[in-house]
Amino acid sequence: MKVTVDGIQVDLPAGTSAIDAVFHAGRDVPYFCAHAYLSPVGACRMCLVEAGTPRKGKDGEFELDEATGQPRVFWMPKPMASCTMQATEGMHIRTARTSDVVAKAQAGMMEFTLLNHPLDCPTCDKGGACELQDRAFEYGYGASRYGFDRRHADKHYALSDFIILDQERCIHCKRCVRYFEEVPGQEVLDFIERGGHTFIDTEEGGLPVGFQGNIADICPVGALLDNVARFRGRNWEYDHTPTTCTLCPVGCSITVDARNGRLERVVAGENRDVNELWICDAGRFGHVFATEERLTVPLVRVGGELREATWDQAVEAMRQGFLGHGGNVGLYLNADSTLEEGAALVALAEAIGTASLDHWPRYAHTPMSTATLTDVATADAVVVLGADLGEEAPVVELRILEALRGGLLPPEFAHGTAIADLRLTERPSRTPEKLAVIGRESRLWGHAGIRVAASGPDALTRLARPDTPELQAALRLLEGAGKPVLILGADVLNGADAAFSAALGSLAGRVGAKVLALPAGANSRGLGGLNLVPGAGGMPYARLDGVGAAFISRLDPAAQGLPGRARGFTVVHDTHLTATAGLADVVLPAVTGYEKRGTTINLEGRLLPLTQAPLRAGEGADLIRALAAVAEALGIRPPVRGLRGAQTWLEGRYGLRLAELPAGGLLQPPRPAQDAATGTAHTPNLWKPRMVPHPERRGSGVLGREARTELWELPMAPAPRPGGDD
Amino acid sequence: MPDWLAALLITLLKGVLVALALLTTFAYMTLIERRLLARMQIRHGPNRVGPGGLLQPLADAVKSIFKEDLRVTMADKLVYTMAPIVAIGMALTAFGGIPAGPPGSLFGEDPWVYNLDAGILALLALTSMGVYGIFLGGWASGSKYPILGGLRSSAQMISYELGMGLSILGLLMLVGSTAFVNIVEWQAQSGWMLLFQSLGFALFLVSSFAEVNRTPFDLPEAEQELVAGYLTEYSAIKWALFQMAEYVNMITASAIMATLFFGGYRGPVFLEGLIPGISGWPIIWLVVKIAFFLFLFIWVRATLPRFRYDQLMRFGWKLLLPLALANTMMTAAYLAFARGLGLWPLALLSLLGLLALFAMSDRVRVLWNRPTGRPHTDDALPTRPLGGD
Amino acid sequence: MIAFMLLGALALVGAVITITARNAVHAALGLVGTLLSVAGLFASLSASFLAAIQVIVYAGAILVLFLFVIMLLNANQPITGRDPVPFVRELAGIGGVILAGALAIIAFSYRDPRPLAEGAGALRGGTAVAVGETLLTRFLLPFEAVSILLLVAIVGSVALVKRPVPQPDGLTDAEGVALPTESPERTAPEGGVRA
Amino acid sequence: MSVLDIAKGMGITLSKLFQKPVTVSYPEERATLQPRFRGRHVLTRHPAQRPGELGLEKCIGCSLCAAACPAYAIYVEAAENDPQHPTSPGERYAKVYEINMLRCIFCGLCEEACPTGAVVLGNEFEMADFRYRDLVYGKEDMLVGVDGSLPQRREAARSGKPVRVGFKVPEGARPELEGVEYPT
Repeated sequence: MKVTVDGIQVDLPAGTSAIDAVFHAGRDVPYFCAHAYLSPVGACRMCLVEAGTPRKGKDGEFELDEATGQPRVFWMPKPMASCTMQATEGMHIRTARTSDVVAKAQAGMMEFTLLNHPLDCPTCDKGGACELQDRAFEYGYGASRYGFDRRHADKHYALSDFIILDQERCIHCKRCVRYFEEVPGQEVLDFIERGGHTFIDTEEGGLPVGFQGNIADICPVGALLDNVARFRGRNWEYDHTPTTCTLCPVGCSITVDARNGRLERVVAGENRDVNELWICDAGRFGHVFATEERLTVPLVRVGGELREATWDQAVEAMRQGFLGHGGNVGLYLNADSTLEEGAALVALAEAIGTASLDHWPRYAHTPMSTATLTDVATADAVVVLGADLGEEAPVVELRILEALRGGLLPPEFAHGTAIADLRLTERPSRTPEKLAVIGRESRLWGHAGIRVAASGPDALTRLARPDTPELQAALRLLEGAGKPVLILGADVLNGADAAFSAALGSLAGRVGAKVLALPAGANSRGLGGLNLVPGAGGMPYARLDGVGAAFISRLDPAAQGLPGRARGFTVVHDTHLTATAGLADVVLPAVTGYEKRGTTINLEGRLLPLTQAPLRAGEGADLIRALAAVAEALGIRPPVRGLRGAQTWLEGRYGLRLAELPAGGLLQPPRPAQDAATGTAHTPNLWKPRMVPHPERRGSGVLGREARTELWELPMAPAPRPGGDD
Repeated sequence: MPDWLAALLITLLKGVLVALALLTTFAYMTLIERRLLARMQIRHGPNRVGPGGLLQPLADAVKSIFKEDLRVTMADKLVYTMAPIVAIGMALTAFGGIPAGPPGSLFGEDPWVYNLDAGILALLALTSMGVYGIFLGGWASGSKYPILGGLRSSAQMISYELGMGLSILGLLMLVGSTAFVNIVEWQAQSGWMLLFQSLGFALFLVSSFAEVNRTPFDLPEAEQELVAGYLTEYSAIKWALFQMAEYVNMITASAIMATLFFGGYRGPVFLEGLIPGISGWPIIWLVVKIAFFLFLFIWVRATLPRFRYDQLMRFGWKLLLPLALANTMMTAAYLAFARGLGLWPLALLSLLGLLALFAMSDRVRVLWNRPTGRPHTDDALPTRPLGGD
Repeated sequence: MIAFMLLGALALVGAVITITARNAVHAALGLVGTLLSVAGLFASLSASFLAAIQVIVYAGAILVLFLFVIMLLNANQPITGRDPVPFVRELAGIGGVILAGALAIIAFSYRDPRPLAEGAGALRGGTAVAVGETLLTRFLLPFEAVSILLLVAIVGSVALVKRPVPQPDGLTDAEGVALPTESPERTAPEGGVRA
Repeated sequence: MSVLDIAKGMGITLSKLFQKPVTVSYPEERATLQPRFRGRHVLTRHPAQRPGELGLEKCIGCSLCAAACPAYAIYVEAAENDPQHPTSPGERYAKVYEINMLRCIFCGLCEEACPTGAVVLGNEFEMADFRYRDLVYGKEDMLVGVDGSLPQRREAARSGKPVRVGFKVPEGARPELEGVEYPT
């Protein structure tokens, strides 16, 4: 299909919207309401273009222009909204660049849009990253001709704990309304009143928890704002670090916004294969732990009390503590650690000769996953078995809902994801009969056509040999589908073993289903692949009191009701003074997942890069460096001394090339998982207590004048007291 | 006490006294220069230390002495340390040969520290050694700007020493002696040498400015282009020694000019009519004349900008040296062929030469303002639009 | 006598430094020391005019020029590595032997230089008058010969240094483009900037 | 530049020698400044609602001054106003407003950038101090009504005398400097 935009001819697939044709040709059109993953509605009328098509005569041929011999273009009498107009064969499009009519129409639209806008950009958190600001600058007149009072409405009140609404700033693009209806399938927000009195609000008494934060991202103006990041900084002041979220195994792409070493905001990044453009509320708002009450220096127990120390003192204390334990040392790390950190730990364990190494959370046995998230989104039948997706992997829930909506993945153009996908419709019809949920009640039940209450690993056997009509319906759904996907959660995986894996394999093979077993931790799949589990005679994490000395990285067994100390000597490497750290002999400061470089493997086996955000972490060190300190204390040369060394180690042993990953990550072939008893069950819980933001606690990072400038003052003889005669 | 020991002690005492006098003069010279410059620029100048700023030299001295003595890594240590000592040593020594009065007028002793027959020649030799201080200081600093300053100063010194020496040849021919006392006494007999050698005096004055590195010839220490030239790497007392040498050289140059052209330690004879014997007062007259020339030095500094370096060299070689030669030839010719006419026609001749030079000064200027040997290629030069970039 | 011994020793020390110093500037300074010591010797012999001239001309001008060139060419680096001239050591050895032989011959065949006694007598006192008279009467011819030699040297060096002025091909000087004299429209104002 | 010109120049310098110097003996006498002289910043306030009260601060903590600052001398941290006792009109105010006077180049771009006219460059320039930390001026040092700079106020507190600024502005402070008065 040939389309001409401002004289540039582009070749496009049929069904493309005119706005995508314009952007594909490298031209620009302002727009507010269109959005890549939402249905086009033509609400804002900014994307006006002039369009014209050739006409076919009675003979079925294009009518030709006598002068040129080319097909004659019949221009539409008025500018058209390009986001809702489909480009057709031979269409001609003129943007504001070549058409004065369009330029004037767009400027006029901008004038209307700004008619009631309060223009409080200096106070608005969106200022600097505001689409309305940018487009008004690029396409507006610069001054309004309407001198009357502006409409007044409710300003800055909280829709929920996380979202602030300013009705005056709203330009009625309806993105937020469509988002809730189309993506998480929740009808909560809507336009109220009509005409100039229209405003956005909810009658539900708040917004549903789960995915509400995304509306702050997609709002083109400052009407819906992130309450956690409210007034924390201006958009141009943030250091933007694109990285990967490590709170759950999905591995969403996020951008970490930091200012002055404090993490102030997390916004979603786009990864078409993983999270599209949506992240969950925990990932967006649950970041406050990265800046609050952090451990910044090592602590050493002196006389029964933890005292601040230097790293040298900590290493010396560890040297004393490890004496006499020989190889009887346990090494435990959190399953959201990177592959490189895992490699460093495995290499050190081999150097010490200990079999007690473990990561947590994990399952004793994880069946092989073969499905990707794209498989989930395009499946024609999904059976969720024993999973509470809201706690385990929230974005998988969105991908399932995408499958119920028709499994339409937006096309890609030269400018990226299509801005207006005309196949998407407002208030889409869903097909709940394609989803079966077997397990405890969860948020997904509301969308499922088949709901079975079940628990434990026998849910699978019951599905294979259905004993109730609902289970029979679920099995029929699987058997009748072309591309079914079976999703397994913690409830069934906690008790899984090799027999379970075999039963699953036979069922999946029989119905032709792909399997997605949700890993317990963010990088459990990667760390399991490194065989980072207790070997013969080694103590698993749950029995770390069985080893003589233990090194525990960012785990809190004491808070889980597990033994919090090794028999003899305990080193804890953590970002906060947790209950376990309170029991330890030496506490080393750690860094959060936002401050790491490295690689993680998400639930579908995709390698995703982590980058380091500039956060103030004191003397906190990542696991690789902490393990180097441990190795020094043990008197051995650390086998892996840095990120590059860990990557070389991984490449040498597993052939993983981590140095240059493509932007969207790299899918790894599934690997058979290890068997190693855990000794305890994993209960998924997304929101950890430290992640809950307390606005009243989010004080200024600025200290008093004395403390603030002490660090960068020149060493001087005793500083003169203010007021003294210097 | 044997005679020779007494003579030695007295000479030593005189030397020490002269050195002290010179250094004190130097110290207050800095203050006076700063105050005068300030007043010529409608400012006050230093007036904070002591009454009217009178203790400023003391404060400066204390500061110079107690400042940290920098050690430059790339410096040639021995030469670096020796250079200021050479400079000040030569400067102080040079003054000792200037008579402050007739023989035996200082409590029965001669009012000079040493007396060489060579007189003015010995002084020229000593001052020509003074350039080593600057020159070696610049080289020994082991740094770029100082060595540039050193090179400049050596080239300048050589160039202007020639003109300086030649410009007094006429004078020496007239007197027939190089000893200062003889020159002064000759002037007491025949009138100030200024009258008979006005052209020579003008040349000598200009050369003196160049020799003591004063504006407009202070290129070795040009702040704008060379970051103070040979002084860049010096600090504290070594720096102060260089400054001392400059000012002592200034005083010496003033004294030489006074002695050679302005009757030296003798006052003007016509004042005898007012106060009999006034022209014979020792020392006073010399001091007055020195003070006048020092003021001239300051005055010129307050007025004239610095030469460009190529102008400086062209001025020295193309104007000063030929004129000095011409002056010598003229005087020699006069003495050889027209001695019988007395001295006044020579005075007239010299004055006419000077006036002609002044009258032609606009045309003569081309000599040092026009670069030679290179055709004007302005048209071929890449042009750049005016205004900043 | 004491002064003579002291100055002689200083002159020798300076000469040794001149030869042995690895740094060209130090060598030149050693030479300055020697020259100054010789000037001192002159002075101690009451030849103050000669002493002054020695200092002015040699120490004050010629060696300054030496140093100038050394510094300008940055030739003060220590000489290391192989000698650039072949057989320089051998040649130097031969020269040294010849010099030593000549010195020996002079020393052993020393006699009072009679023909110069007259000049020495005339120079007694060493004032400018005496020196001038001697040079321009008794030794006029050698004096003029030397001055002509110097003149030739100066002319020769100027000829060597002068850069050829490029001439347009096929044009005689008369036809060539004359260097523009100061044309009025080109005259920059006083202190005007010339790029 | 003939000799005559040199003589003329010498004559000028000599005549200036006898002229009265124009120098102001600064600490003893007040220096005369023009109103447009750019010195230490002042954070202005809106007019008070009732006499005797302090007006609301004009600064709304928008950080535009920090963005405009070429020397990165300004640091702003905003917070939400307490609706009962607002610090500034609107929802947002500057909780922390600091200017590092050591970095500041007094270019006035912050003043140009300010949408509310809150930060204005006053005429005070006497800020020399001994420690880095004392040259980071906060709101308490710059809000209108604060006389003198930090060292001057310290000296005044020590000696018990009011702050004496060392300059005068005969034409009075600029109109933008609401509520600021300088000696005339």
